[in-house]
Amino acid sequence: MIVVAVFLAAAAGMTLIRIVRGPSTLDRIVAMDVLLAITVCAIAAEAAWSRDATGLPILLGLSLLGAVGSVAVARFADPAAARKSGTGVGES
Amino acid sequence: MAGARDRLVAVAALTVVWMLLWGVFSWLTLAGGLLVSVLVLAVFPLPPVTFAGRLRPVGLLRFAVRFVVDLWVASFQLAWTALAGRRAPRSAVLAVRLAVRSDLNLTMCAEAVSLVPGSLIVDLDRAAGVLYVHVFDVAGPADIARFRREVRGIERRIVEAVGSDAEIAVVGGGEG
Amino acid sequence: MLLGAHLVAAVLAPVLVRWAGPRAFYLLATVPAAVVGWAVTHRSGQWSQPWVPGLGLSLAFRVDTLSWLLVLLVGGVGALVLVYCGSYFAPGTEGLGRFAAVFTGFAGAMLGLVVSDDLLLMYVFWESTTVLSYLLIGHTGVDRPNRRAALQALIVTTAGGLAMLVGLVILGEHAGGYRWSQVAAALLDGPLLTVAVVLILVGALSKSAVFPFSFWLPAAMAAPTPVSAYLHAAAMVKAGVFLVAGFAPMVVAAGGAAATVWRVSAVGLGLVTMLVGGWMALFQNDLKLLLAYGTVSQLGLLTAVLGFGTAGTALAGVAMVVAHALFKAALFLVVGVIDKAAGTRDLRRLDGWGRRAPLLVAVAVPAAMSMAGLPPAIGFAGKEAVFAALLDAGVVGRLVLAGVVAGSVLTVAYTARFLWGAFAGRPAADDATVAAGADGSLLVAPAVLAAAGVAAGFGAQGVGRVLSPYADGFRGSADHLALWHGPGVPLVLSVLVVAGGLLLFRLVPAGRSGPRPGGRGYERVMTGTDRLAVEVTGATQRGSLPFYLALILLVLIATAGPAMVAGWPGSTAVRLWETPSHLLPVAVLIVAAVFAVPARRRLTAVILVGVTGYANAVVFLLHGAPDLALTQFLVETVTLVMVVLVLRRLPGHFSQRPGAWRRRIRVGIGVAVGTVMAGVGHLAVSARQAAPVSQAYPELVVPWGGGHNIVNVILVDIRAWDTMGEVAVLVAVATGVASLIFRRAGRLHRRGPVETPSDPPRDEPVWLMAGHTVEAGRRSTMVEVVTRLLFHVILLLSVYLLLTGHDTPGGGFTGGLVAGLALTVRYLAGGRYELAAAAPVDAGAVLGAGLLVAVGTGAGALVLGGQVLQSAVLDLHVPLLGEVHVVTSTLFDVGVYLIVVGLVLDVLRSLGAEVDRHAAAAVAGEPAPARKEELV
Amino acid sequence: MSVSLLVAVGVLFAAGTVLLLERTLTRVLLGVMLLGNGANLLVLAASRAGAPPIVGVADPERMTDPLPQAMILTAIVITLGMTAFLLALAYRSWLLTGHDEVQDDAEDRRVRELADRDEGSDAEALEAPR
Amino acid sequence: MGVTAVLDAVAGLCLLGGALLSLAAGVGLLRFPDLLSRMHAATKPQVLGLLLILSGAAIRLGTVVDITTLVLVGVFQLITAPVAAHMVGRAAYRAGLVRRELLLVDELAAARGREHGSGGE
Amino acid sequence: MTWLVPLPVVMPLLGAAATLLMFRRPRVQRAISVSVLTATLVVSAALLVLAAGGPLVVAVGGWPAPLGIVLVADQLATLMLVVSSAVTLCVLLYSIGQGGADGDEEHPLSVYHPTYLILTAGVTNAFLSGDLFNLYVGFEILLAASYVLITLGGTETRIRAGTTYVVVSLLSSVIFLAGIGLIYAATGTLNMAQLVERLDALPDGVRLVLQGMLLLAFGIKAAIFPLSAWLPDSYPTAPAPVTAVFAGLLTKVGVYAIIRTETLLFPGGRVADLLMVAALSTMVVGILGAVAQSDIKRLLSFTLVSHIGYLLFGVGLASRAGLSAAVFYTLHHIVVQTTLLLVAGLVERRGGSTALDRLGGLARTAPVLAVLFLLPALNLAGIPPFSGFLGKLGLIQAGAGEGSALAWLLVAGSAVTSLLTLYALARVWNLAFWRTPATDPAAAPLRSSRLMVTSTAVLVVAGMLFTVAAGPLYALTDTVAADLLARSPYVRAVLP
Ligand code: NA
Ligand code: NA
Repeated sequence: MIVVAVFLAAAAGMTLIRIVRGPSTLDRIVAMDVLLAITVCAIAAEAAWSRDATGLPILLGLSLLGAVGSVAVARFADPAAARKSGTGVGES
Repeated sequence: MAGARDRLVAVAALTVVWMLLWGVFSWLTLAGGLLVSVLVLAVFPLPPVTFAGRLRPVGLLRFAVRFVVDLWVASFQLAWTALAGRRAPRSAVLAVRLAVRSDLNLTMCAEAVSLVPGSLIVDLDRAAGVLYVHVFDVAGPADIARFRREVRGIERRIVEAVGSDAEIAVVGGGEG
Repeated sequence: MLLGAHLVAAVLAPVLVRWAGPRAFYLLATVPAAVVGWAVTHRSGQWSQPWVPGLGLSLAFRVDTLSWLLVLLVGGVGALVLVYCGSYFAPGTEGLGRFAAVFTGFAGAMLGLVVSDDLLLMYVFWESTTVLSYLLIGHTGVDRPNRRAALQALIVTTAGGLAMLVGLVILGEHAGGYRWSQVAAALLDGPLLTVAVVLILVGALSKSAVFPFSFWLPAAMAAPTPVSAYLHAAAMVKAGVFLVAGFAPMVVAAGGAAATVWRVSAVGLGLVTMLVGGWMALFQNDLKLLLAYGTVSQLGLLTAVLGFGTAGTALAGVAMVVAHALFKAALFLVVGVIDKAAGTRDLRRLDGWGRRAPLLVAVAVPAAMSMAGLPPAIGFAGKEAVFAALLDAGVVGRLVLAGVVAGSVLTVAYTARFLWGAFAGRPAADDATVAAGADGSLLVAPAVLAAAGVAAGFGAQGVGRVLSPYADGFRGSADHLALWHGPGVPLVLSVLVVAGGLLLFRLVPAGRSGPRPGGRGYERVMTGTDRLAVEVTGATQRGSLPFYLALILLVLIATAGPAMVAGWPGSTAVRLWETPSHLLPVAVLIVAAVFAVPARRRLTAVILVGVTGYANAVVFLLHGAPDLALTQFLVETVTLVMVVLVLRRLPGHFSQRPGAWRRRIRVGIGVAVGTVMAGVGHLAVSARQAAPVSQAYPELVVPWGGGHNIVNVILVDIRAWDTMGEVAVLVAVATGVASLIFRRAGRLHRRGPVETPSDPPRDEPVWLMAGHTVEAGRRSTMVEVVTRLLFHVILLLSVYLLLTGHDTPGGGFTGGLVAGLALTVRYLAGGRYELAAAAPVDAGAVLGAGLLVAVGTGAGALVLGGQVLQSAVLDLHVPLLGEVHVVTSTLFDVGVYLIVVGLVLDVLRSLGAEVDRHAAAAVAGEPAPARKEELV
Repeated sequence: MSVSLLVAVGVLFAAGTVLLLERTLTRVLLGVMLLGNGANLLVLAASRAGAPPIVGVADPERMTDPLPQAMILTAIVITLGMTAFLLALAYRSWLLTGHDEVQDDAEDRRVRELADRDEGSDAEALEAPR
Repeated sequence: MGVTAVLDAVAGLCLLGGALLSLAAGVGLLRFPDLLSRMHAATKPQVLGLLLILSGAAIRLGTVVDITTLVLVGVFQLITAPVAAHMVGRAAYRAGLVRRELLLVDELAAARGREHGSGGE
Repeated sequence: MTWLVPLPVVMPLLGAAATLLMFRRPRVQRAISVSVLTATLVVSAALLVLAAGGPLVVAVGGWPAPLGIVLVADQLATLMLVVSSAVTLCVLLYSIGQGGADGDEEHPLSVYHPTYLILTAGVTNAFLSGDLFNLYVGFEILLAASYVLITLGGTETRIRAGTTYVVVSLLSSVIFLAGIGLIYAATGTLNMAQLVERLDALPDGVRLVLQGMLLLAFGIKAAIFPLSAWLPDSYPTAPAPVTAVFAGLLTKVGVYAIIRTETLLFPGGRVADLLMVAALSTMVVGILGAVAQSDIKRLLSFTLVSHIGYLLFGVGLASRAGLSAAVFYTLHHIVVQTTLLLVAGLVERRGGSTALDRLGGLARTAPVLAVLFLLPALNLAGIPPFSGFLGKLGLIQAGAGEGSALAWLLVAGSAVTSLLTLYALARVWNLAFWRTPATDPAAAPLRSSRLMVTSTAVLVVAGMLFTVAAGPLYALTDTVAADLLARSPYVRAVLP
């Protein structure tokens, strides 16, 4: 179990690095998605470990709605204008 | 009458979800599920989903098994690439034209293709029924051709699992 | 009492004046006349009624010799001046009604002042006279000098008054009461008494325009002449004299340092004032100003004499009070007559009025003789008595006498100048317009006053007898008052004074323009105050939000920091972590928070802050708070969407960061705040001794609250009152968001679904209600289909969370958030038309309905006889379905659910749809700020 | 209270403070959010970690204190509302001025300038003697 | 007894595999050169990883109530993850965040070029 | 009769819900608001009468103290309730008279009514709450509503000013919340009556920290120097009725919280000197600010800050006389400050501005307005016989009774502040009411409706009533002060 925790922790750490480093907002969004997925994993793993199901409703919420944030960002990314001004998603 | 069928399907599907949420299979849950589903559908109406096909257990199973296998294989390939792989693998953006042009089919294929590692839907063209897929780790034209085949295979299995007879005919004809 | 009559009269005055014009003054004059009538028949009396016992303030009145005398003067002079006003003002003069009201009110206040038995009540009237005199001096306020003089008088006398108030409080608090008798009976001693005495004296001197407060009085001559006559002869300034006279017996009897200070100040300053005022009067060309300086001088004399504190000086002093009131009022009124007739008060331009108006001279001369201290007027008797009393008062007395004599010389001199200036000379031949002379009716009042002065002179012995009870309050005995004492030193002095005065008058050149009213000190103090105000305000009121916040945080550091260090527990068992698994989310949280600070892109910062939020949620979960975790996850998602909705319009980068040192300061403050908060957190937790109240909850929630999830039972039952307030907060902010975004208030209706999308193209399968309205480039079939499939599922989940919350994590908040996110998904997939189609209701109505349900549930319990927000648990047996467990607090949760949905819907309508519309309008050419950068 | 939570509280407050002291309203908003999270954690720290406070699932002895949770939940939702409002404020500010920076108060600046020039107040100037 | 132990072991393996895949995702996210590659790394091992961990949890928890919930979680994740990936991927492609030199073929560019005349890339 | 206790909160909230549902029908909204606030006033008055027999305590939801939330209607709370609901009612009438309907950008009524009612509910909740966290919620309610009201119409100045207000308030809320968290951490309870005993048991250092946090949070809301500078920057820009009700009430809620917590939770005057120093600097800096202003609304905002110093002075003395005077002065100040700002609104409509350099001659052109300004202005300046004088007198007496050097300094400071208040207001009179303006006001004056003038006049008269009824009122505040100092009546009522 410790191994599981360490793996997940390492994954989270690397994801966090990507969030901090970017370089683009979409990179960060992707990384945040991954972080949420890792969180889901961690919660489920914790539930499995402790045989405690109280966290499961959280998983329902996360799995159904966790992506809404990144969809919102992606939805309002305006590539045309971004390209025009030269300061779009790709900039760090 | 098609509308009524669609609505019944919707209520049934939602009731199933409701019962799964509660995890209790009792008359009370069933009644509650029916009530809430009807209520939700009445308060927030949406255009009915016209589901022309029907569920085919064999096709469904075949799709599921193949999907899981694909998932495993591709996942570990990708994981391997990530953990130990070379730097900067090449990729490609491919256009794949589907045989059945319904939105539902388009979406289900897109979902399935997306879920299988190594491919990502970059765009889709509903009028032409084309998926634009970003494919990871492509070495050459052979890979490209293989990939197109894979996508069509996925489509066929999906249609065989849930499609109407007419659609199955289309896929069957389009194969090859 | 008669005070009430004054009040009523004052209130009615404007009405009367409007109705009867200046003749109303005659009617008003009956009120003070009635006072005189009362005083003639009653020599003493008292009446009291508690007012504010908690402050020792009572409506206590009493009349003794001193106050009786002043009642007489205040009422008599008041009545006469009002009569004078009746002829003085032309009908239709602007602001006459107001003037009449204020004047009558002033007379009443003055009356109240002298008959108050309660020192605080006296202060009440004292300040009333100040304020009313401000209004009288300012008059119509059109002229700048009037306004300035009024303000000056107000500030100076109020300043003195406040000092006096403090002095009075010192005495009263010691004595345990504020009656004159109480204070006198339990007089304080020691240095505090000295302080009190000085403070009271400051009040008295400022009111009486004694040095160094003299300057306001001459300036106040800007007021209409009747005002000057009353305020500055009989009324306002006499208040100070009255106070000196009132306190003198007490203080002098107390002896010690206080008495010495009292004597030195009152007498010394009084003499200085007398001399300086007299000297200034001598050089005035404006008759009114001349009289005003004369008043200053006389008030100095009165203060010195009354403050001296022997029986003799006391009697002489009150006699002089009578004299001064009579002659000064008369003379002012005479000047008014001249001014009105001649159109000027400048003695250089007045010529030959003695011949033109012999009656006027007949009135003026006796009054002037009283002023100069010539027989047979009361002024002579008074002055003689002063000389005599001072002669009897040892070395100090003689020293004072020397001053008084010198002052008297000046008095004679300026009196001469007055008479000469007003009446001497030959009339100019062409001056026909004013030749009619003075209006006879105007002369009634001054004539009566002058006659009274002479009559009092002849009846000096009677006056003395009547006033002597006052002098009995002092040690020693007073000579009786008389017009003729026989030859003696006082008479010699009187002769010398007259001679010297006339000589001095001859020496002063006539046409020299006199010195202007002083008050440079006052000016300096006031401009200094103003400058100080500007400097202090400029230094503290920076107008900068970061500055204010930094100040608050510094106060936090400065107060909590040292207290924390002081209270640091000696030894506590500190755990490194709650559980080891805490460390991961905590680490993520820390890293994200730290990197959020320097981020230059808005979205980067937003995402990093979002990550801290998610990490926080995990901490909650690990801590044993699944409800919190669920809520935090959902809230964080909703927040991210909201932020993105706004940020899509804002520039992508933050503008320039502040300079390095500013940044360092900020970081410094931040680190300090963080340290302090963590420190106090440790401190508080280690101080815990008692078990928390929540320990009782686990066994109560099921039987009382009908639920297993304690947190939810707390929210909807145990502390539902909090939740009710919290949803009110949400309703308010939702309303606010809409009011900020919908540019015109009328467009608030757009919170409702006013827009109906166009029909979708025929040939296309329809997934959403308005999916086709999204511009082609942004549409995605995949998104539309999935939204279509999942929308109802999400709603189902929200209902599930709502219903199950009482027993497992969930509840109205989370349910509402999920439902709100369902709407968000619709909006993201199909745009603003889709949102309108998804929720065809007004967001405000949803909020209102939710609030109604939530609060109504609470109120319903009240109506049903329970406690507000009390819940009931019902276990029903339904055939076929089995046991149904219903808790009424679920209904409350439904209200909460609706409000949260309403909030999200409102935000989507505002920050989503309406901002879309702004953007579309901007594209269409409506002027809007240009976007410099895009969102991502 | 454990050191890890203390540190988290401290960092959240520190970072929140620095952002709060900025002029850009977006940053201020983020600062408020961080401070809110910090305060929530501080409240949470009043209780020891334990089992979720759900009767029947966990032993009451092992349960963590539910009362701070209720407080935090209220605070979270209130902060959500405030965030929405601040965002609207930032947007409105941008709409009107083209940026979301908090400017200094104009009246205060005027008084400050008077102070710098060693002058009296405007009101005083109006009635100054001539 | 034996059954429980076996189930626990299976569950443990599932968890371990899931964690490993998550780790791989993290590594890929960090190592891959451009956004789209990183997205492959990020979203895909996640799907299987998540499913594995959910299965592990289902085995460990073992009650109907929890299993149904976990099934729903899995299904929801399978449906929503591709949508998010699609939206981000589309935005990335349109924003030009694709490293062209790494692309062997770009049929979308060709299609867009046809559509917009010379306007495309 | 305890069922009456929650009504001052519940009724406005129900009213808010109803007005939200009726948002398209301004007339109905008005009718609802007026009747709800009238009912609140009546209930408050009834509670005041009932509270004379001892505090009325309600355990909300039937959860007995200290388990749940209690509402405590003691004499202090009910006094505040009566005065505040009277003031809110008058201001409501004034704003209705001011008119403005949807479509008028400055005064969107469909937002105004619900928000105003929520504000009222927040204020009453803060007064009634016997639970520390619920006090926080009460504050949040009134703050949230105030954020909306202060930015009403969304003009540039209002946004700028509103931002300052909102952000500072948010910081104070964070500090308050953290303070509550710490108090709970240290004591395990939120019930104020129970906190009495549990806080007493804490080590001094910890108590001091907790006290400091709460004082800081309330000090910001009450606008105590140096936490006060935000106020004059934000209040004056809002619509007149909003400024009026903010100035009159919101800071007083902070003061109320200070009085309540300092006497009940942290007695013993450990920070008395600190409070006194703060009081002095608040008075002096505030009034100097007023002197430096040339706009009536801003000037009044500074006098507001300054006079908070008076209240703090009384609290700092921590004696019965001091508290009694502070409570009395608080009640007085609510009414008079509100009145003056309403008058400022009338002035703005009559003269087109509140800037002194643009006004003039109002005493001649608008004599009624002149009277309406003069009386409360004198009252504020503490001119007898008005209530401002009585309150100030009480404070000076209490200060003299205490007799320490600092107390004497404050007595002097009070006197100076009073004088400068008079100076500032007299200057307003000189310039705006007496002086003939150099130029004609550019904008045609807006007519003030009869309702506006009447409601202002009612408040002016209410201010006078404080003088007439000062005897019984002061006796009441005296018993309030005694109860506050004794603490036991409160504790016994809540935890029998
Ligand atoms: Na209950
Ligand atoms: Na707040």
